[in-house]
Amino acid sequence: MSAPGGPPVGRSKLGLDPGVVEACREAARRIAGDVAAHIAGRTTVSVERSVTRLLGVDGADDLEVPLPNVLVDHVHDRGGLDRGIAYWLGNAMLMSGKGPQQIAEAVSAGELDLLDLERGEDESIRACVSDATRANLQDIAAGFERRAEMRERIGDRGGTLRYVLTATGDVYEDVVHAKAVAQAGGDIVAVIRSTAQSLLDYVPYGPTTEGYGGTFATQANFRIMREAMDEWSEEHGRYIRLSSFCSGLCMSEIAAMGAREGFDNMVNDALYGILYRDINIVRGLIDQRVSRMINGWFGVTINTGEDNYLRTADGIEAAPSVTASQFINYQLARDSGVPDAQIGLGDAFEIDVPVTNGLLFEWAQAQLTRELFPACPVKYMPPTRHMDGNLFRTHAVDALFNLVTIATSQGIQTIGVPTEGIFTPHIQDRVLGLQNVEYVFNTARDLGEEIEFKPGGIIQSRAHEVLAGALVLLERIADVGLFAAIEQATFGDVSRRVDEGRGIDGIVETGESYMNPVVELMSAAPREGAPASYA
Amino acid sequence: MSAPGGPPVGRSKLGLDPGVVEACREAARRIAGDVAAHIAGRTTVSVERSVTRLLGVDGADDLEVPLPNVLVDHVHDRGGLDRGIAYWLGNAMLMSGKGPQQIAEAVSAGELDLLDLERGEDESIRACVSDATRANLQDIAAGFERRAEMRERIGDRGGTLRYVLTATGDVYEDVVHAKAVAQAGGDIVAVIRSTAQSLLDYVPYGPTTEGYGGTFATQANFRIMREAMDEWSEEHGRYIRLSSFCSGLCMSEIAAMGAREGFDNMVNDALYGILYRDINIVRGLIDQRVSRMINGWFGVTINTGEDNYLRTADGIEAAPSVTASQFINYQLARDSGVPDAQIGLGDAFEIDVPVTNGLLFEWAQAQLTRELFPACPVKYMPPTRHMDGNLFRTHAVDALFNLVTIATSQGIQTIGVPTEGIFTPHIQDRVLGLQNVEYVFNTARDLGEEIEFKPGGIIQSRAHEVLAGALVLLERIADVGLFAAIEQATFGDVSRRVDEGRGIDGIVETGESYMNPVVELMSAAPREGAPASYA
Amino acid sequence: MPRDVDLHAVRPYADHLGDGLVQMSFTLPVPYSLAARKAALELAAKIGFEEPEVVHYEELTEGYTYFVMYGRCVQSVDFSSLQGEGFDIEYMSEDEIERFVEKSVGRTIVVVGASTGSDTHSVGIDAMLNLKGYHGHHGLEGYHTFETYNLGSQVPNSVLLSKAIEVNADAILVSQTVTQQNLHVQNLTELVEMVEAEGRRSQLILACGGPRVSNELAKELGYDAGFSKGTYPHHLATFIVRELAARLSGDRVPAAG
Amino acid sequence: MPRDVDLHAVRPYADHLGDGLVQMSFTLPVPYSLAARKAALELAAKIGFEEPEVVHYEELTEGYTYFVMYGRCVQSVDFSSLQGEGFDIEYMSEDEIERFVEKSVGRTIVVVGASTGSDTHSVGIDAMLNLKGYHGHHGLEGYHTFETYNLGSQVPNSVLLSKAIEVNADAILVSQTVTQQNLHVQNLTELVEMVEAEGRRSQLILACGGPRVSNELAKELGYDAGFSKGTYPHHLATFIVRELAARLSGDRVPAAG
Ligand code: B12
Ligand code: B12
Ligand SMILES: Cc1ncc(COP(=O)(O)O)c(C=O)c1O
Ligand SMILES: Cc1ncc(COP(=O)(O)O)c(C=O)c1O
Repeated sequence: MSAPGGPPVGRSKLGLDPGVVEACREAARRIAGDVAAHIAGRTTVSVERSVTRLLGVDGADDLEVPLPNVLVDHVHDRGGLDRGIAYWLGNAMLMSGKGPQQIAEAVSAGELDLLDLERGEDESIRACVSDATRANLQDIAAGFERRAEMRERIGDRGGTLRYVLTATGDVYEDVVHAKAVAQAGGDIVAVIRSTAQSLLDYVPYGPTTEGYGGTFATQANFRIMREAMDEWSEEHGRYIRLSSFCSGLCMSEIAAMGAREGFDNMVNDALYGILYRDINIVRGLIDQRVSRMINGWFGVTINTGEDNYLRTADGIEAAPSVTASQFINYQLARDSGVPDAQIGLGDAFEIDVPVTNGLLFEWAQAQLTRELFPACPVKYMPPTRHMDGNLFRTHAVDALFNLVTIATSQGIQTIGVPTEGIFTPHIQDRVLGLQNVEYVFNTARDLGEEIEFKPGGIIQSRAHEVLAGALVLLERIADVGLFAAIEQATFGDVSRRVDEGRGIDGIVETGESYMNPVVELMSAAPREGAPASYA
Repeated sequence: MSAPGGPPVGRSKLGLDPGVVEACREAARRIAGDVAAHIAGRTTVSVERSVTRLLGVDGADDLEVPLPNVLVDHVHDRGGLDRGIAYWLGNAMLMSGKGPQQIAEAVSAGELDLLDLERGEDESIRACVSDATRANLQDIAAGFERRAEMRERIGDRGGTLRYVLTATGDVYEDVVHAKAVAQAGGDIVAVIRSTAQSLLDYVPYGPTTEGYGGTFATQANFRIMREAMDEWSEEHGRYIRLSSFCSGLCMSEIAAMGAREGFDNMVNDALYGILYRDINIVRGLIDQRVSRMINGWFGVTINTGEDNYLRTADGIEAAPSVTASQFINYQLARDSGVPDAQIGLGDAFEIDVPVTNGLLFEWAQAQLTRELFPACPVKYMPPTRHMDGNLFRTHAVDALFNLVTIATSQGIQTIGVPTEGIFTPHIQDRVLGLQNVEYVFNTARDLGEEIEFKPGGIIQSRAHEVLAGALVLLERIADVGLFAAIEQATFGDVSRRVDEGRGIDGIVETGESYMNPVVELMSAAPREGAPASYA
Repeated sequence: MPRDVDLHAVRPYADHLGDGLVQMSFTLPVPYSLAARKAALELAAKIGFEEPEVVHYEELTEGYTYFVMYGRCVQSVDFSSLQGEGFDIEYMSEDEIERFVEKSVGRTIVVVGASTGSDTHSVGIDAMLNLKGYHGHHGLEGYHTFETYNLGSQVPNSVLLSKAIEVNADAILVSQTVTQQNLHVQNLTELVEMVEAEGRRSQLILACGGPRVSNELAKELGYDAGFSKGTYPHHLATFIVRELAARLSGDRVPAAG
Repeated sequence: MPRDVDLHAVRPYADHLGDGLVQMSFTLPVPYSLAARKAALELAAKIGFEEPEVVHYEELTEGYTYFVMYGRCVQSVDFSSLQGEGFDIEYMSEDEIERFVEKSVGRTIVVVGASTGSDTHSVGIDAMLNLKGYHGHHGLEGYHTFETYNLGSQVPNSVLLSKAIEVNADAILVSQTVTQQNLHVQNLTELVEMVEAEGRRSQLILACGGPRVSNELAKELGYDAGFSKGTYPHHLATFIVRELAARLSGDRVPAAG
C-alpha cells in the first residue's frame, strides 16, 4: 500500500558532502540504538490492547469502555501484564476453546477471570495464540492484497500525492468533504482526529458525529470513510488513499485498526505527543515502535511529524533540527521494519512570509530532504504558522509552496488552504487549495528538471549550512541520548523530562516469559506479497 | 524621468544565437525605414493640435470644443494646414503681438481669421514661433528637472517598478485608489482612460467624474492626480510615478499634456488603436511618431502594447508575433528619438492556465525579451484573458506571474488583481494584487541569479523557437511592408486596411514650407539635462 | 446518521448541514481602528448575519479599511421550487439543431450580431457567430441552416437595427463586455427601445450575452434571453430554434439562459 | 468635486462612495445547475443585497455547488457613534506601565495564565506572559511590577482557578485557539461560572485572548476584556493596570479590546 515516492531525484543539485551525510547517518544509528536499548524489556497497556485487536477483539461495554481496555485492565489490575496479554488470552483460548472476542465479552460481563483460569503449557499457549494472530494478520494482509489489485485496476496517480484533511467532527460530513476533495484531485484523504484524542488512553467506539477540530478515529468511522472512498474510486477511476493519526496514547492500536480498514497511510510520530501533548517519552517511544512495526508490515506509509517543530520554533533557525529529526525518525522507522518506500519523513514550508529570499531557503531545504532520503516519500507540509485571516495572502504563499513541492518532486504534499490561519477549513477551502495545487503542479511540471542551482549560491549554501547544523545536533544528541536532548528542548523549543508525562503509568516491565505474537510474527518474516523493497 | 530598467541581465541564460538576433534587428530596421518613408510629408490634425498645446494653448469654448481643436479646424477648414498650424499661429503672433492663447481665444470668439491676416516673412514667422515653442519646452523641461531632483531627494525604488491602474471613472475616486495603491507599494499609477476616448478626435476639458472603465485623460485630471501623488510622495518618502495612455486619435496631444503635468510614463502604441479601435494605420503611425518624440525628448518612459495581441490571439502560438513586434516597436521608438532606457516594450503572461509546463514557456519568453532588449525597461503584463470569476484561481496565477517577473528582472510590471476576469477592480483588489507582488518579489528576490536553465531543455528550446518564429515573421513583414502585414492579420489575429479606418480624414499632406517647431527643435537637440543615455 | 439535505430550505454549508456560513469582504470608508472593526460587525449584523466575525482587517489608505468576515446566514431558499422553472434545459447538438430547423422551421434562420456602443470586445460575439466558434464548437456561421451577419464591435445600435431590418433577420444578437457604471444596461436598453419604436419587437428574437449578462437581467431589460460565461454556440442556437419554432407554431417555450 | 465621507452613514466602498459593493462566497448543498445559480441569487436577495450577481460557480461534489458573488449592501452604519465607545484606546509603553503601577497601584500585580481545556496551543499565552514575549515586546514576566504564573497548555479550568486563589492573583488570563463547534465558548464560559461559584468574580480581573476571541465576545461571556490577533503584552498590561487602578480607586474605566 505504499505511496510512491516522487519521481527519482536526479544528480545532486546541491553538491552535498557525502562524508557529512554519512556522519549524520552514523550518529542517527547510535541514537536509535540507544533508544532501542532503553525501551527494550517494556511494553505498554496500549501495545497490549493492540495485540487483542489484532486477535480480533472489538466492541465496548455498557459504559463505553472498549473491550481491549477491559481485557488489558483486567489483567493489569491483577498484576499479570508482565507476561503479555497474549499469554492470558492464549491460555483462556486453550482452556475454554473460545475465541478472543468471546473471552473478552465474558471478562467484561464479569463471568471470567483470566488469572484464575488453569494454566496451559507455555509452548501450547504460544502456539495457540500465534496461530490465531497469524490467521488474523493474514486476513488483514489479504485485504491489502485485494486493495493493491484494486488500485492497480482502477488507476493511480504518478508523481506527488495530494494529501488533504477532512476535519468536520462528524464522520458523515467528512464523507461529503472527502468526495469534494477526491473530485478536486486529492489523492489521500486524512481523517483528522477530534482534538485531544491523543490524551485518551482508549479508542472510542462506533460512528461519531461530534468532534472538535476533527472526527474521532474509531473503527466504525474508518470503515465509513473507507467504503465511501472505495465507492468513489470505483466510480471515478482514480484510487483514493486514506490516512489517519497513529499518535497520542494509542499509537499501535490505531495502527491495528487502520490496517483492518485498509488505511494506506498513517501519521506516526511519538514526538508530537511527547512535545505537544505532554505524553511520557518512554511510553511514546515504546508505542511508536510497535505502531510503526504494524504499519510497516502491512505496507502502510508512515508520516513523521517534523513539520510540527516549525510551528513553535523559527523556520530558519530550527531547520537543522528538522533535518536531524529526519535522520533519527528514519532510523527508528527502519529499526521497526519500515522499508524506505514507506517512510514519509516530515518537512514544512514555514519560513515567515516577509523574509527576503525565503523562497530560496525553502527550496534549499526541500531539495535537501529529497537528496538525503531519495527513496522516501517525504511528506511536505504547507505554511500554517504565519498564515492569517487574509485569505488571499495565504493563497499566494500556497502557490509558491506548491511550486517548491513540484520543483523538488516531493512524494506527498499536504495541501495548503486559504483559511489555514483562521479555522478548520470549509468545504470550498479544500477545493480552492487543490485547484491551486493542480494549477501549479501542471504549469511547472518539469521545472525541477529544467533548472540548476548556481554553485556556491544562496540555495546551495543554505543546504550545506542546514546539513552542517544537523550534524552538530545529531552528534550532540548521540552523546547525551535522545531523552536528555528532548529535555534540553532540542525539538520545537519544547522541553520534556523522561520521568514525567501522561501515560507513564501504562508502561509495564516485561518478564522473561513475555509473549507478544504480533511483534514476534512481524519481526520474523515480512508479510507475504510485500514488495521486494521491504527490507 | 525614465523608469530604471530592471537589474542588469547577466550572462545569457538562453544561449541565443547572435546571428539570429542581428537578423531580426536588421529586418526591423528595414520595416521602420519603410514606415518612415510612407508617413513622411504628412501631418495630422492631432499632431497640429499638439503644436498649439506646446505653445501653451489650452481651454475650451462654450460648446466644450477644446481651443486646440478650434484653432486647427479653423485653419484646416480654410485649407491652410499644409503649412502647419505653427505657421499661422506664428504669423498671428508676429502680426498681432499677442500670445498663442489670446489668439486662440480670439479665433474662438470669431474675432480673428488667421488666414485673412497679413503675412510676415517665413523666416521671421519661424523664428517667432520657434522661440515661443522653445520657451515652452524649456519651461516643461525645467519641471522635469525639478521632478528628477524631487525623486532623488524623496527616494525611489530600485528594481522592478510596480505599475497599477486606477479606473474608477471619477478622478476624485481615482485619487483615493491611487493613495491606496501607493501605500501598498505601487510605484506607477496609471490613470486609465474612460472607454472609447480613443475614438475622440479631441481631448475633453476639465476635471471629470463620469467615465466608464476609466477616467478621461484631461489636463485637469492629470493635474489633480499629479498633485495628490506628489503630496503622497513627499509625506511618505517614496516617489510615485504617473502614467496614462498616448493612444487613440490624440496620441501626441496627450503626450504634450502629460509632459506639462510631469507624467513619468505613457502607454504609447498606435497599433492598439489600429487593431482594436479601427483607427487608420497611417493616421496612427504619424501620430505615434510625434507622440513618441515628445515622450522621448522629455525623458518619459513609453510602453508599447504587444500584450494586447495575446488577448485576442493564442499565448503560445502568437508568441513570435510579440517578439517581432518588440523589434519593430523598438526601432520605431529609436527612430523617434526615444533612448533605450525609456523604451518599455510590452510583453504578457497569457498562456492558458491548464497548459502543461505553461510556466516554463512563460519564463522562456520573459527571459527572451530581457535578453533581446537588455537596456529597455520591459513592461510585463499580467494574465487577463484566461482569468475568470474564481478570485482565488486568478490570485494563484498572479503569484507565478510575479515569480517570473522577478526571476527575469523585468523593468516594469503591471500587477495582476484577483478580479481581473470580472470587472474594473475595486479598491481592495488593487491592494491584494500589490501584496501578492510584494510577497513574491521579496521572497524570491535573488532567484533569477540563483538558477540556470538546462542547456537544450524546455525553456531554452522554447526561447529559440520563439525567436526563430519572430525572424520568419519579421522577414516577411520587411518584404511586404508593415501595412500589408497588418492587413494580413499578423498581429492579434486582426486585419486592417491602409485606406480605411477612423481618423483618416485628419491626415494632411504637408507642403514644402510646412512648419513644425516642436519636431524641429526636438530633432535638433536633446533636452538639456537629459541623461547621457539619450542617443 | 448521514443526513439528507432538505431541498425546500437550503442554506450555505461549510461543514455542518445548515451552518449557514458565508465569507464576505469589503472596504469601509472609515479610518483603520478598533471602531472600524466594530462598524464592520455592526454592518454585518444589520444585513442580518448572525455571529458575524472579522477575521482580517487592515488599512488601505487613510480613512479606508478593508475587512474579511464570516457570518451565519439565517435565510434559506426553496431549491425544489427553482428546479421546475425551465432552467436546466437540455441543449441540442449541432446536428440535432440542423435537423430541428429543417423539420420545424423549414427555412434558413437569419441572425445579425454585434458588440455594440463603444464596446470593442468582439471575442464573445465572434465566438457565437464565426465559423471558428468557441472551444471546438462551431459558431452559427458553420450551421447550414443559419445565415449570419457579424457586424463586429463598436457598432451603434442604430446600425445594428438597420442591418437587421435590411436582411429581414429573425434574431438580433448583442454582446456587451464593458459594464462599469452599468454601461451595458444603458446600451442594451437603448436597443430594445429602438426596436420597439420601429414596431419590430414581435418579429425579432432579441438575445444578448456577455460575461456579466444573465438571463434574468436580459429579461428584465426586455430581451428574450441572456447568455453568460460558458455559453457555446449550440446553446444559443438551441434557444433560437426552439423559440422560433414556438413562435411559428403560435406557442411559446420558456426561455433558456 | 472631491466628496466628503459622511461618517454617520457609511457603506461598503468599491470605487464610488456609497456603492455598497460586497464580495461573498459560500457553498450551497444543491446540485450544480442553472437552478443552483438562481438559488444563490435568490438567497442573496433574501439576505437583502441589491443587484446580486454570481461571478463564478462550480460543482464541488455531487449535490454541492460553490459560489462567488457580489451584491450591493443598502444598510449603513453610523461610524461616528462608535468612535466614542472607548475602542481606540491609547496603549502605554512598557516603561509607562511600570511607572503607572508604581504610582497608582503601589504593589506588584499578580497574574495567572493558561491555555485551557484540551487546547494545547500555548504560543498565544506564552507571547503574553513569557519574558521572550512577542515580536520584540517583552512578556509580562519581564515587567518588574508584575508577578506571573504561566501554567502552560491543556490546563483544566479548575486547576487554573485554584492556582489563582493560591497565589492571590489580581487577574486570570486565558488563551483559547481551537474554536470548532464553539469549543472555546464552552470552555471560557465554564471558567466564569467556576469563578462566580467561588464568589471571586469581583476580586479578579478576567481577560481572555486568542485568534478568534474578540472584546465583544469576551464581555458577552462575562470577562472584563478579550484580545485577538495583533495583541502585544503591553496592550494587555495597559488594560490590566488601568482596570486595577480604577478598581482600587473605586471607579471603572471602559475596557480595551
Ligand atoms: C480581450 C480583452 C480586451 C481586448 C478586446 C479585443 C477584442 N477584439 O475583443 C482589448 C485589448 C482591446 C481590450 C480593451 C479594453 N478592455 Co478588455 N478585456 C479583454 C479580456 C482580457 C478578455 C475578454 C474576452 O475576450 N473573453 C473571452 C470571451 C470568449 O468571453 P466573453 O466575452 O465573456 O464571451 C462569452 C460569453 O460571455 C458569451 N457571450 C458574449 N457575448 C455574447 C453574445 C451573445 C449573443 C451570446 C449568446 C453570448 C455571448 O459567450 C461567450 C463564449 O462563452 C477581459 C478580461 C477577462 N478575462 O474577461 C478584459 C476586460 C473585459 N476588459 C476590460 C476593460 C475595462 C477594457 C478597456 C475599457 C480598458 C481601458 N479603459 O483601457 C479597454 C477598452 C475596450 C472597450 N471599451 O471595449 C474589463 C471590463 C470591466 C468591466 N466589466 O467593465 C475586463 C474584464 C478586464 C478588467 N478586469 O479590467 N480588452
Ligand atoms: C502552532 C499551531 C499548533 C501547534 C501548537 C503548539 C503549541 N505549543 O502552541 C500544534 C502543532 C501542537 C498544533 C496542533 C493542533 N492544531 Co494547531 N495550529 C498552530 C498554528 C500553526 C499557529 C498558532 C500560533 O501559534 N499562532 C501564533 C500566536 C502568537 O498567535 P495567537 O495564538 O493568535 O496569539 C495571539 C493573540 O490571539 C493573542 N492571544 C492569544 N491568547 C491570548 C491570551 C490572552 C490572555 C491575551 C491577552 C491575548 C492572547 O495574543 C497573541 C499575540 O498577539 C495555527 C494556524 C495559525 N496560523 O493560526 C494552527 C491552528 C490554530 N491549529 C488548529 C488545529 C485544528 C489543531 C489541531 C486540533 C489539529 C488536529 N485535530 O490534529 C491540533 C491539536 C491541538 C489542540 N487540540 O489544541 C486550527 C484551529 C482551528 C480552529 N479555529 O478551531 C488552526 C487555526 C489551523 C487550521 N486552520 O486548521 N497546532
Ligand atoms: C502527529 C500528530 N498527531 C496528532 C495531532 C493532533 O491530535 P490531538 O489533538 O489528538 O493531539 C497532530 C496535530 O497537529 C499531529 O501532528
Ligand atoms: C495601448 C492602449 N490604449 C488604449 C486602451 C483603451 O482605451 P480606449 O477604450 O480608449 O480604446 C488600451 C486598453 O487595453 C490600450 O492597451
